[in-house]
Amino acid sequence: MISPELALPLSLAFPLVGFVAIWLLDKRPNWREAATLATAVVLLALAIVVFQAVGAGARPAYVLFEVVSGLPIAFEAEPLGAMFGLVASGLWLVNSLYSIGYMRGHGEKHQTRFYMCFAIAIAAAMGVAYAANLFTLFIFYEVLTLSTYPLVTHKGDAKARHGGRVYLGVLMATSIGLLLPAIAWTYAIAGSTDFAPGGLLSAHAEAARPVLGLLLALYAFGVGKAALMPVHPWLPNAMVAPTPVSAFLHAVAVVKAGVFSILKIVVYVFGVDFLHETGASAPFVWIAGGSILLASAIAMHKDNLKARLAYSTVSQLSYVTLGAMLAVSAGVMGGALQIAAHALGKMTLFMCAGAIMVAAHKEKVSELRGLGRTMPITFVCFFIGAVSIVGVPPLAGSWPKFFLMLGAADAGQIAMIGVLMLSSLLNVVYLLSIPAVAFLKPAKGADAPLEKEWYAGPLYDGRNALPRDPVKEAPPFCLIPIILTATGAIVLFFFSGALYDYLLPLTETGR
Amino acid sequence: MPHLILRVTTKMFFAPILLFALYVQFHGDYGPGGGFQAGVIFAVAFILHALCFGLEETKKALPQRALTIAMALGVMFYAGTGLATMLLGGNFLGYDALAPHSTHHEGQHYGILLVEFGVGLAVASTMLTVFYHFAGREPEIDPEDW
Amino acid sequence: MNLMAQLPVLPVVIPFVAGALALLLPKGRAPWAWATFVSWLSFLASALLLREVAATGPVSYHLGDWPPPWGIEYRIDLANAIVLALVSGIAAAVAPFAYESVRAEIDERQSPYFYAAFLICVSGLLGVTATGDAFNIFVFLEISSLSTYALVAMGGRQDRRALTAAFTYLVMGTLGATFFVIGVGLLYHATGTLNLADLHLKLAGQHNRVVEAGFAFILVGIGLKLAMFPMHLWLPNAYAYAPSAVSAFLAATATKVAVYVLVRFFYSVFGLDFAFLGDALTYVLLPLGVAGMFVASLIAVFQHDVKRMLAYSSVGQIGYMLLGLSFGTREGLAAALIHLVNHGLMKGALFLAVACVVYRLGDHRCAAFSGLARRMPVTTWAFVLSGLSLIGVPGTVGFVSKWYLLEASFAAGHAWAAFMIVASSLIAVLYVGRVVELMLLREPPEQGPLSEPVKEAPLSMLIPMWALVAANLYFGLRTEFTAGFAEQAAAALMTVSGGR
Amino acid sequence: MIDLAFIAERYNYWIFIVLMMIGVYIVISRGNLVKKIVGLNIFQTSVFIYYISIGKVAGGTAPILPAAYESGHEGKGARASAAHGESAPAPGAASGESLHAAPQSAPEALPANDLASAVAQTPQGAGPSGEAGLHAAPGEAANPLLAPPDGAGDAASALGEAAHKAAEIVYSNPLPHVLILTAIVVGVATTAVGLALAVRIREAYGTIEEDELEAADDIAEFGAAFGEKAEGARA
Repeated sequence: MISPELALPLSLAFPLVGFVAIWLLDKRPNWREAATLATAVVLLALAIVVFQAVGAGARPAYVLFEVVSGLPIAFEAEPLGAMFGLVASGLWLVNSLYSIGYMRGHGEKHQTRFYMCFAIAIAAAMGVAYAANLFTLFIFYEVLTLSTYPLVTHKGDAKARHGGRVYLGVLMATSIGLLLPAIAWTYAIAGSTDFAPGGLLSAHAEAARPVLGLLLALYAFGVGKAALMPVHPWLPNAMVAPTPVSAFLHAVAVVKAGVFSILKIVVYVFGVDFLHETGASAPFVWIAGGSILLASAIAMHKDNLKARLAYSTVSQLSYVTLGAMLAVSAGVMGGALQIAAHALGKMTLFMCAGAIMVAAHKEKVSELRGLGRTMPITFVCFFIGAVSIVGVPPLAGSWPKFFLMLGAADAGQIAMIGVLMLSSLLNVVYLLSIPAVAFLKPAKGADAPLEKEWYAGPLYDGRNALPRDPVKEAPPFCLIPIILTATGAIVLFFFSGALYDYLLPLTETGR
Repeated sequence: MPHLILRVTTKMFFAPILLFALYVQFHGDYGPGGGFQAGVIFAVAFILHALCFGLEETKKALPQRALTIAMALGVMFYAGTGLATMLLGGNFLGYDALAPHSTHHEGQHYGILLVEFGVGLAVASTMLTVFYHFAGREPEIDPEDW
Repeated sequence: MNLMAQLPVLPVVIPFVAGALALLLPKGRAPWAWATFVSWLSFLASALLLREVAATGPVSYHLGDWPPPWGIEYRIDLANAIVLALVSGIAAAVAPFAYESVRAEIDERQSPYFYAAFLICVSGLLGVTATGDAFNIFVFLEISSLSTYALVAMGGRQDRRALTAAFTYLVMGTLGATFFVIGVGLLYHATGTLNLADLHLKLAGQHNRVVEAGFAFILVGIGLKLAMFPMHLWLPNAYAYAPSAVSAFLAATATKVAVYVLVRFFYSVFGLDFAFLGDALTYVLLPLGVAGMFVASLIAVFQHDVKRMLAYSSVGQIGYMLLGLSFGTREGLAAALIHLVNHGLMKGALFLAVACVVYRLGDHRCAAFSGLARRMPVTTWAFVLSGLSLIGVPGTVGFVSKWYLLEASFAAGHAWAAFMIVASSLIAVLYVGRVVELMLLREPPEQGPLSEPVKEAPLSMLIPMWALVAANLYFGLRTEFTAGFAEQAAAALMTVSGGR
Repeated sequence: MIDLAFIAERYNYWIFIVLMMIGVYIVISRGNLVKKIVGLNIFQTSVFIYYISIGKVAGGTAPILPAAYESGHEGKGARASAAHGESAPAPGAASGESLHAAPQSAPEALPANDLASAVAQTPQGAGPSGEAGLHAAPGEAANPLLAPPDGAGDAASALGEAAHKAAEIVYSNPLPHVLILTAIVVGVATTAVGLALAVRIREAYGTIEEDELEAADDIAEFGAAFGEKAEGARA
């Protein structure tokens, strides 16, 4: 068994090995994909080693070197980071499987570049997860932004360019324009950027107090990846990317890295108690609450399936921000659990959307009528994912909501309980309506005869531009990951207690 | 030929001007003078020549290539003296290293002479180069235009 | 001859002598090979010097064995050792690069003159940096400027606008140098000495009009030379139309040396006790630095010509250095020095990448960059990486600069300045991003002269370019040579100037 | 109350300022490139006048040894030393004392190669020998060496006497002349380069009037700009 001290740096280095391997195997797709999967498996194993070690109370650490005096690139695994690392690496494995099915099914170009960028991105996500200080976190945060830019603009057409521009523009603008000065300011106040249990700034309360609200605002909006309104536009715009990328953005790494950073900053930089005592975070509770409701409302208007899911993500991620900003331990716990639960749920939804695209070439909710009968597995999984996000037991999504409401009550923000309830209702409307349309409404309209024709007549008449298959379930490479995550969403419900215990040090150190 | 007088006068003056330039050059060690002034005067002789006999004639006597070499050599003399003093164990342009056993800093004389010679050479050739280039761009002055 | 003892003067003297020799070489490969060899020698000497200064402290060298303050002193402390290493290092990278580039852009008969001018320019810049004598600074400044005018004008074969650009540069540069020399004259008037260290001693406690006027003249004169906004108007055209290799060298060194001179005069000569300096910092340098950061960067966004865009970006980046200086604190000074070095590295790499494009496509307008990733991937990635450095992405030198600047602004209590810095970095995202998007996501032009298939630039250009890119990345992560030395240098300068 | 005498006796500075302003004005206002260079030259010349002004000592002569003292190296050495030593700031100098301080500090700051005695024996290539900036060193270096030779010996007493005689004459400060000679060289070089550029511009554009040059560039750019815009739109 490999030691956790070694596993930590290896889990950062190994994706880079995979990167080189993918590069070298450019001309042999099968081997290239095998390299991707092998990397993912090894990475998951390493993440599990770290996760277990942290659960046993160890804090594996690794210092790379000091960049600027007082600012080392250093890593240290703690419960939150270890959990995020595990979620990210686990879902990356699933996502890699799915990518293979999707990319081949879609016949995408530049697949080597695609997998190479993925490898870099996951390395960056692991870096964010294990970062021991703000400085390291920022470095990997930026690497994550840059390495996903080619993924978002993968298609290279005008729409992709526009989407990529917004993606890069918003993320760079917030990170350089707000997050970087915030970190520098923190450094100027505290003389260090290390994550400290109980809060780095709370140890320098006198200097920090006058600017606390401002700093918190800089962090909250500076971590653009957390998609707190109004810095969310990058997320819907990134929808031009291929579906595996969307899944990666929404569930595996990018937004998760954002909300993870927010949680980590609140817990380890500000300190929950310090925030609670000063009340600096109260306005952000409202901003997060507003973000939850507004994004849900927008999601209801979206007919494009992926766009609807994107706004759903904006809404769901604000739960994490909300939990952090409540500045009570139950809120933080709820936020942390939401990271894992939402990852599984949203991953399922996105992969289903991708499967629908691969199999039926449908992108709009209104086009899905009756599709549930031809793609039952996909839509059953979609249903499970949706229910999990709505927060119905026995699915993973119910626990975070429970803790968040508990936290809202603890923090005296009773209104937020209402917000959460309303949000659940809205979720029902915009998410559950999708499988409902697919299963319950009969296929009709312009598409219907065509479908029949596909079943009856010759599949491809030569005049049609696209060779069309009859609609059936997506290829197994697509389907298996979906089933995996949907099952995961159920399983997590029952193991949330274990996860709660695991994350307990997070809130206790604050006390 | 109406400009015969000019030509004859030029011929008469040419050598004395050069001589004067050399005087200014080598007297620079003791009195007013030095490489820059000498170089300019030296160049003036040739410029006068070119004005009266035409640029082509002057270029025959002192081709551009020679000037380029002289320019480089001038700098080399200057910097070379400095390098030589460094090689002899002194500092850059530390002339005393040229005559280390002298009791009255003989090296200073050698050094200043060498350096000034370099400067004179460089200045004279640069001046002439500038003149050649400017004058060379216009058509030759026709004898009828005098 | 004790080589180590002669070290302070070697980086200056070697290219000076070699420049004259280059004039005598036949056209073709010889002048280039000679210039390359010499610039490497000079870099070696500078590097050794930096090592020695870092180990044993400032080195003083008495030219002609005349002791200061009467003789000319070459005084190398960490501040100028760093700049010496930067200038000679950039020269050592540009010289090998220049062969192909120059062959394509300049009449071959001029090549000995080109390399002679190049070496003299290097020598002049190094001289400005190394010398400890105010008037000597002027002389070397003019030696480098004169050769620069000639070098810029050599771009006239490609684009006649190089000639007018060189002329404008000449007029502005001469005005600047003359202002500087008036300032030096006034200081000499007030103190009777020209040695910088001696000037500092004699100026202590003097607060009269003569000294103040001298200060103002020097500030304006050097401000012209370093393209301080709004005295930058000569720079964009000069950089845009000069031969590409020259643009790269100048952008990375010329203005940096001028910034160094400003630092030297502010902190080593006048010192923070000189009350007028504080006012100048707060009311002149700070607003002009910030204005330059924004105005020049914004102009850069709207340029159709990548070289001009980078030139305007340079003006903006100089704003950062001035901002750092204007805090009047040790952190600010360190940040300015760090950015001075780092900006040299990134702009050098960027201009070299553009030079590769010009070499293959003969054009430096945006259109030539369209779809470049397919046609010249190695060059494209060099541009992308150094562009990221210009923006200030972590892992690159640009980030280190930004970090120190931010830290300095917070430490100086100018939190707003920090936001100015990041806001103007975002403008850099715009202009760099525009070109990067063109290169990565567009198709190559389908018709016209730019559509012809091109190969990657030759290795002799790629290697030096990537050496600079690698420096961008390496010094972005390991900063003991840049930030470490700059911090020490800033601390030493602050001690001299009586600041905190 | 305006002290007219105060203003009038500083006429050299007024000349400097007026010439400087004229020069800068010409550079800025004239569109003709050659006229710009002329303006630049006037501007630079004004600086020369300023430098020479500050080297002038009231009642001082040029730093050339009168024939009466021309009795060999020794005399000349003394001449050089005296010349530098007695140099004083021009009237109106803000702080004369700093210059005067230099001589006093000379004895304790003896040069490494024992120049204090050397000065009496070797001519120190005074003012005129200065050529390039590097070269300013000797002239400058000689500055403080006014002290009568303190090296003992039979020669020394004779030397001291000669030096003493020489010291009675007041000389102007030669250092500014040295500096200005260097500046002149730089100025000449700048003018040459500028004129060369003007010639090349005339060949390339057919004019040296700034307005016409700009117009020519604009026309060229507009023609290109049209294409460039199209390319920009495509890009």
